[in-house]
Amino acid sequence: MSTTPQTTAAERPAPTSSFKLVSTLGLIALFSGLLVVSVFEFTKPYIAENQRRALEAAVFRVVPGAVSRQDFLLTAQGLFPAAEAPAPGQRVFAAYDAEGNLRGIALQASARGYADVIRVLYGYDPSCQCIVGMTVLETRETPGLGDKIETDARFVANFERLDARLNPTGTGLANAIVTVKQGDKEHPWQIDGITGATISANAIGRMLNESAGTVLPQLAPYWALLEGGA
Amino acid sequence: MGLLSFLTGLTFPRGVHPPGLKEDTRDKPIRRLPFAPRMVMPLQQHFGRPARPLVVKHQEVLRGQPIAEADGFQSAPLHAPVTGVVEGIELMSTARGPKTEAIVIRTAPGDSQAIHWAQPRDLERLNRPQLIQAIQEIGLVGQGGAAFPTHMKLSVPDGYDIDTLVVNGCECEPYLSADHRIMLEQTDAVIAGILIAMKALGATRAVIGVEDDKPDAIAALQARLDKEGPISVGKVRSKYPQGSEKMLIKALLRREVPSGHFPYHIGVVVNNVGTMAQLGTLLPRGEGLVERVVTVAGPGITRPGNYRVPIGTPLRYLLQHVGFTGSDASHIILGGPMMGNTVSSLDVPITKGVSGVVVLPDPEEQDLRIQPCIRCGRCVEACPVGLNPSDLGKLAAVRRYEVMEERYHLNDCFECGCCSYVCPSNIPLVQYFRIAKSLNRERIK
Amino acid sequence: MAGLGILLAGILAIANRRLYVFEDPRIDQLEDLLPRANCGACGVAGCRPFAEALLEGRLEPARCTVNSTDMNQQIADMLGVALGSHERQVARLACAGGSHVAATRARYQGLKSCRAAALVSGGGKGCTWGCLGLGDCEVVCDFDAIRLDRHGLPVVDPVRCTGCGDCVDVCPKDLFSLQPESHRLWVACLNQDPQDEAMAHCQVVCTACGRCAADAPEGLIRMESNLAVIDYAKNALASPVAIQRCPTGAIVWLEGQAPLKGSGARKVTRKEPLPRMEPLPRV
Amino acid sequence: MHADSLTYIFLNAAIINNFVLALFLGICPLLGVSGKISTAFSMGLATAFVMLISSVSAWLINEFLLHFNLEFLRLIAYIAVIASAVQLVEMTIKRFSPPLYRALGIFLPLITTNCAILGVALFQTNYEYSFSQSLVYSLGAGAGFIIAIVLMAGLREKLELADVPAIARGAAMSLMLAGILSLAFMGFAGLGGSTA
Amino acid sequence: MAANTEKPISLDTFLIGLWRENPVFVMLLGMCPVLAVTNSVINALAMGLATTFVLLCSTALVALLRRHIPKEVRIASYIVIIATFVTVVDYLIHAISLEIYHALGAFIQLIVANCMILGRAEAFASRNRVSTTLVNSLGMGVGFTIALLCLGSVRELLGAGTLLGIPVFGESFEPWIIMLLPPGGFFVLGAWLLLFAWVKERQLKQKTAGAGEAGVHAR
Amino acid sequence: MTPLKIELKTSPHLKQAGSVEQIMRHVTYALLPICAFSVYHFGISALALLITSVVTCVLTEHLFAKLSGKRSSVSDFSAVITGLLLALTLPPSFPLWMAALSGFIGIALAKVMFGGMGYNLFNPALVGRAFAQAAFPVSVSTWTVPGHPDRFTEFLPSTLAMPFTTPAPVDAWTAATPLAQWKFEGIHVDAWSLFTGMTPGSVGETSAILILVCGLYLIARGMMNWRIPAAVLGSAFVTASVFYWMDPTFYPTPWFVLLSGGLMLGAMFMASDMVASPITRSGIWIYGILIGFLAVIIRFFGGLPEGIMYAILLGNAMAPLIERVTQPRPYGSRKRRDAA
Ligand SMILES: Cc1cc2nc3c(=O)[nH]c(=O)nc-3n(C[C@H](O)[C@H](O)[C@H](O)COP(=O)(O)O)c2cc1C
Ligand SMILES: Cc1cc2nc3c(=O)[nH]c(=O)nc-3n(C[C@H](O)[C@H](O)[C@H](O)COP(=O)(O)O)c2cc1C
Ligand SMILES: Cc1cc2nc3c(=O)[nH]c(=O)nc-3n(C[C@H](O)[C@H](O)[C@H](O)COP(=O)(O)O)c2cc1C
Ligand SMILES: Cc1cc2nc3c(=O)[nH]c(=O)nc-3n(C[C@H](O)[C@H](O)[C@H](O)CO)c2cc1C
Ligand code: SF4
Ligand code: SF4
Ligand code: SF4
Ligand code: SF4
Ligand code: FES
Repeated sequence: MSTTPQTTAAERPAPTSSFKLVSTLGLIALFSGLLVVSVFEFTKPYIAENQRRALEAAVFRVVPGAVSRQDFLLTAQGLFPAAEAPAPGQRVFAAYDAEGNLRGIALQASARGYADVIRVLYGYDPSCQCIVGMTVLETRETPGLGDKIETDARFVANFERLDARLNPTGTGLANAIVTVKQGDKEHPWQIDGITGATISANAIGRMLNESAGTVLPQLAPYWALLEGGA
Repeated sequence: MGLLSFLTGLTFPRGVHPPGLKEDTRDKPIRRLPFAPRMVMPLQQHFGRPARPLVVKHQEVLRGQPIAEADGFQSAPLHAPVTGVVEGIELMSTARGPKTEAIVIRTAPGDSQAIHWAQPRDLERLNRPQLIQAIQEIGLVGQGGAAFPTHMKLSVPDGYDIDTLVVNGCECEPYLSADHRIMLEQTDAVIAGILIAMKALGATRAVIGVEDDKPDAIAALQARLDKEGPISVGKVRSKYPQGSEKMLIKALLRREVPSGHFPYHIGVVVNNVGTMAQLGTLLPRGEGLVERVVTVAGPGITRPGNYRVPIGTPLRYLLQHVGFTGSDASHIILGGPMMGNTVSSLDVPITKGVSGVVVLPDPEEQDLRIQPCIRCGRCVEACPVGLNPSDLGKLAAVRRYEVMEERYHLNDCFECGCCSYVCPSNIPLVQYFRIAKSLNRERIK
Repeated sequence: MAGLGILLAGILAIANRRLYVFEDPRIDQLEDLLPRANCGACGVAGCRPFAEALLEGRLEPARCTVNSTDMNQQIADMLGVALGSHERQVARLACAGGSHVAATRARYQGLKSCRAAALVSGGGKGCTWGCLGLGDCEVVCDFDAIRLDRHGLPVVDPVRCTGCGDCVDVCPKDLFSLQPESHRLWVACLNQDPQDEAMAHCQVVCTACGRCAADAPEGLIRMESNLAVIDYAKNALASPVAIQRCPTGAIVWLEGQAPLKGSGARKVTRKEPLPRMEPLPRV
Repeated sequence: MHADSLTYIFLNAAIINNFVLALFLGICPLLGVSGKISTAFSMGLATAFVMLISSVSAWLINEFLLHFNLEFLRLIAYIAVIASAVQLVEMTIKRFSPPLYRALGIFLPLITTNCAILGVALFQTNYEYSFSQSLVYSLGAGAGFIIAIVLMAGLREKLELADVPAIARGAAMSLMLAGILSLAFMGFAGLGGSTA
Repeated sequence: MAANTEKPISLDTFLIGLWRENPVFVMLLGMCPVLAVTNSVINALAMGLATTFVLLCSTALVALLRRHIPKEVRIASYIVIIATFVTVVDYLIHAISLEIYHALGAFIQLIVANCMILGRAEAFASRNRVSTTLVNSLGMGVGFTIALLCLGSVRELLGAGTLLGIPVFGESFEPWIIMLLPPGGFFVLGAWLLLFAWVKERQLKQKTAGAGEAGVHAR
Repeated sequence: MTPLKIELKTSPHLKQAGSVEQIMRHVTYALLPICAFSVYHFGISALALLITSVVTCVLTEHLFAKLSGKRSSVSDFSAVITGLLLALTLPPSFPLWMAALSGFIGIALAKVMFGGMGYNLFNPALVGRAFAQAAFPVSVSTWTVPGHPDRFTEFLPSTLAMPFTTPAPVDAWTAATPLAQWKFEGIHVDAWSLFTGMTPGSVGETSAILILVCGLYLIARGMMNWRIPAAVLGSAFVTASVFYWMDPTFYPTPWFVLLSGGLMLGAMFMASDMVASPITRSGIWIYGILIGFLAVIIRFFGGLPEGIMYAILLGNAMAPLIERVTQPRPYGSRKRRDAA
């Protein structure tokens, strides 16, 4: 017997034809495409509904008493209903109560916190010229610490009525919104901070100050538009 | 660099500062040791091939008479250290461990032990090959420790020019002071030897490197030397291992011997002052190498000093003569305490390369406990070669010997012991490296 | 959509085509059958190279001495080749001087390693040829085939020994050699000292008295440098006759559990180490 | 530093929110290919390179898909195109620079489907980065990956000589090392944005 | 070739993924999701289920098509198939719960890169019948999910003092926030591996102690 | 005639004085004045913290030595040092149970796991501290006023928190550290208080002068490599100076940077832990400079007021790489640069 084991031709697979390769893959891709499309189509309404509900829940949370909303875009050219905006810009959610009266607007703001950017939605009530609610949309702050900005009732209570009056000339806030050390709050435009999460709390103050200070003056001419939106 | 060495004295980077411990011996003149009743002359006392015996059992020999011839160029002959009778050629214990062949001579009692054999030559008339041959015939090998045959060292391969002969008078090992005494007592012989060696090498200058703890030796040498002459004295810092040839070359000449090369590759040859003294004394007279200066010292010795010891004297006889009782000492070291080897038997003879016998007491057991390396970095700060003994030691502990050689320059380690000396964790670094080297050598074979 | 799919498919098909490499799957299968000890006893650098060598027919399956015969047979069957034969080699130690019979002259302090000790003036054992008993061979054996007995003498388990030769390489006194299992007559000594000196150091030393040579068939054993030397070329002649009159039991017959000593051998009853020889500084 | 600035994007992906140690992307190679510094570095380079390719391809694909409202195909398209692109690159390197191929190429097939690669593509899409931002982001992520894997390899090489308890050797040790590294990297948290 | 490598269904087909070849603790596959999403039990569970779903669907499909897919394009086909099912899962979760969708983030899509799935497709599904494949994949999926739960429960318990959001240790428990942070993930997984290594070592010791001489054995 | 016992040993036969125990003992001595000052400063809470931490570390080390059947290395004092240093870096009001947990983690995770004494890749005390920082960020950044009149009679309320429970608030005692004051309130504490240590802060970090003196003692005894603290402090000073020069109104003075927070303690006693730092001379410089630089960068731009702990851990992580590229040039190998 030969000591060299024979390698028969049969063991080496013959290369498959290119056509077969392409067609197999093509078929698989086709199948995939169909599957994905159908699932996409199937889930689309649910997802949209989910997102809408989440958004509305947030808007209604920051503007107490609101039951419906209307989206606007604040662009360089001015404020437009979202659908008619000529250019991208900042979204302004106008919130209305059951009677269709404007209860306030909701705005997004963001700033860098401890770990990453914090994004919040806050509600502004033009009647009291104050911030009436705030909810955190996105945060990567330390669980159990930085996330006190949304879980700590005492901190959240700051935003029930946070003064955001414009200065007489209407170019900015009358009093800058700031976060102060826990227990040091003296004025209605101050935010009572969180010990141990100073950085996150400060970030909230900074972002509200910046957002309110820039957006509110720009919105001044459009309150009528917003009120009539519903 | 220049400024720094001006401030601190010529030296090499790193190294250690062990205590000198030479007070007991350095001021005592060299004295002669009596002849032992029985002498053992191993056929291999030098680096190279063993000598071939010229005598047979029961043959009578005269002191100084050749008893073994060199086996080719890479070997050195032996001369009878005493007048006596050959008892035989037998396997005898040596300091290295395995038994080797040796010529055993029973000393003739009462005989005058003058040198009876000589082959004087007119040195002026010899050309270089003849000079080299004459040096081989006197059986001279390096007295600094390695016992490298001097004629081999002085015959530089073609294509290399030697510009400098470095003479090694550092004697950086603690306890030892033989070279110190030689420089003081045999100054002329040293200088004569240097001139011969320079001639053999064709070197134009010589530098005698002496550590700054021997100011009297420096003064004695300088007194005999012409300021403008080709021979100068280089004062180097007292630091261990200043006496290693590579470190000395670095200190004196600011040159480095490339890794894996020898000093002659950079135009230098290094010889010990003892070797030079022997050369200067023996060669003109044509006598063979039959005795050498050995420092005997250490806490176990009652009469420490420098002795002129006939080659082949058994250690037992030497120790007995210097008043060694064995009561409080148990490490018997041939060479200095930093580089020397302990011996397992008092039957081993003093050979051509033994520069000292140091007897030390047993260290406390707890001092030997090995602890993990704490990476204190002392070894790295100490290694004169610039190795990383800490990593090498860890590699050795997990037996990664090839890595040690390939990536960590194991073969550049010359086992000076600085790293072990400083290690607070008592890691036997040098021992690790020896094992690694011996296994690597065998793997290549 | 499908167009996109086909486009991607095309790219992938081409890409995959290019990437295709053939490697004989049997190499993996063979490697699975091998012990993966990578010991090198088979003569190549490890189990995978051995598998390749098997496939190319360069080596026979039986060359793997670690594997069980069963497994090797499976390999042979798979490849359709003969198992091959290879006389098993095992490591043999040429020293019997444990601490109860061989004296120590100087105590060695340092790393527990024969290599290290041998470099320090030979290690301090009275007999400079003999085993230092610090167990480098035990450590180096990957197969746990060597154990030091209680006298510090290595004992080879012939079943576990794969004949890799690591112990042969590591022993600083060169006491190990690889021997075919059929070499049963064995001189367990390498001491070349003359009789008196040898006897002073060790009680089981070969004194080169010549009795074994006289009793054995002509030419099997001869005396050389104070030692009995067996000519294994004449191994067929060997029998336990040769060991009978050995006075020290340095020559043994290896069969069964413990090596067989001759009836004339001095009995060793001592169990504890010999006291250290203490040379006095007197001449 | 502004959160959209290129410098910040780079630093963020590289150290502040290190891709591997803070975002848990590419853990498999971190555990698997960090045995030797040299290999780890090659692996890191190769990965960084593939990240760059995949980031660019992903950006292009995304534009294309968005244009045709096909974003539901995004994942399939990403993975397919990235895989093919990498293979094309591999073949190109093999063809034109054998030394480079030997250094990096052997890692390429290994990397194609590790999460860090896909992660770069998906994250940049989620953040809606512009082309240049995507590019910088992928460079930062690559740098972060190299840093993590090379540090890890350095530590592991050193551990080879340590007296590590038997049960801790292997993956458990690597994970603990990664944990301590990630602990150390927490020091960079909030870098560049939060001074009073 | 494929025909004779088919294995019959046995309990082992299922169990192998649970313990002996557990994808997380033994094979160390798909580590990223394991570490990234296990800061709470619910996330771990969602991730485990999603992965199991993808694993089941894709290996079943591969097993079904195994005879029709040419060798050369098999990896590519597998990837496409897997990616398809991942996309499906992605949309499904998105539709089911926005919260979980956000919590798992990109890691759902990264299931594509989980080598476990490709590995199963290649090593098992391509050589076995659909039924066997399903059982094996289920075992693997369950093994993966259990591993995720092991991590998730420890991390949630120590990191928040809760299990599935329900407080366990009472009000005054001080959470170890590190457990919810990246280092905690590494440490907990490392600790589990240590635990298993320790148990294995114990078992081995008992075995060798009982069996006595084991004959020739290799390292 | 006494019998002679010949012993064999490899060279060298002489040995420099000094052992691992001795070094570690001296480090412990050098830390004791700092501990004493901290007890004077913060009272019995600090004392309890020191004792808890040391006891846990030593017990942990002993326990694992037992478990693995190794000789217990407790006698070499290294675990004591770890315990002391861990406690010295924690706030005085830190609950004892958390300190014990951190000590356990430090020794078990960062030392025993890697093979024990001499093999740890990271500074065990700092790994314990970093664990505490990440696990209990509130407790670890709650500071108390120094020199409170009741400090010798009363424990801080949080110190004795039951294991695993949330510590009671210590509002009545709280204060901000100089660094936090600068970072979050823009207040600069004067250099003299920093120098003498009459400020809030970690147990042992407050008195820069005492740390300096104790460190110099070790350096003088040759038990510590002076290059590491020199490099760390030097590089921190230079980095801080550059920023100060750029904007003196915003950045603190370099002196403030050197004297505040844990920089001095870290540089003197923690970065200098030779086990986790490079062993080569140039490597040591690079390592130290890197640590100093990172510490200042994290302080100035990071989320946390103090960065030395992370800087040292990062330095530890980089040590193997640094060491690798800074191996000494062996004698006679090709020269990197010509010897001048
Ligand atoms: C692991 C860890 C996570 C942290 N997370 C946050 C956080 O999410 N938000 C925050 O503001 N600070 C966070 N910090 C920062 C410290 O708590 C910081 O010291 C504190 O914000 C300073 O506030 P104080 O002045 O009230 O002590 C964290 C610190 C650590 C160590
Ligand atoms: C293998 C070997 C070859 C040597 N060849 C030479 C040589 O050719 N020329 C020379 O001058 N020295 C030669 N030497 C001698 C060394 O340079 C050195 O002087 C000798 O080894 C003793 O040095 P040491 O006491 O520093 O070890 C050689 C040494 C060895 C070990
Ligand atoms: C660590 C070390 C220390 C040495 N110390 C000396 C010494 O102090 N004196 C000396 O002459 N040779 C010393 N040598 C030997 C020299 O390197 C060199 O071999 C010798 O000087 C050559 O001279 P020789 O061949 O005449 O012996 C030392 C060698 C080493 C490796
Ligand atoms: C100067 C010096 C500084 C030390 N610093 C630390 C330290 O910061 N943390 C620590 O755990 N041990 C320290 N040690 C002790 C010792 O190195 C440590 O326990 C080892 O890291 C344990 O392997 C130090 C020792 C010395 C000599
Ligand atoms: S023995 Fe070798 S490694 Fe140690 S200091 Fe000397 S040369 Fe360096
Ligand atoms: S001297 Fe000893 S303890 Fe110090 S680094 Fe070197 S080997 Fe380690
Ligand atoms: S046989 Fe050799 S290696 Fe084994 S213990 Fe004896 S001397 Fe050592
Ligand atoms: S080391 Fe020696 S005893 Fe062990 S297997 Fe190899 S040959 Fe046999
Ligand atoms: S799961 Fe393997 S790299 Fe992330």
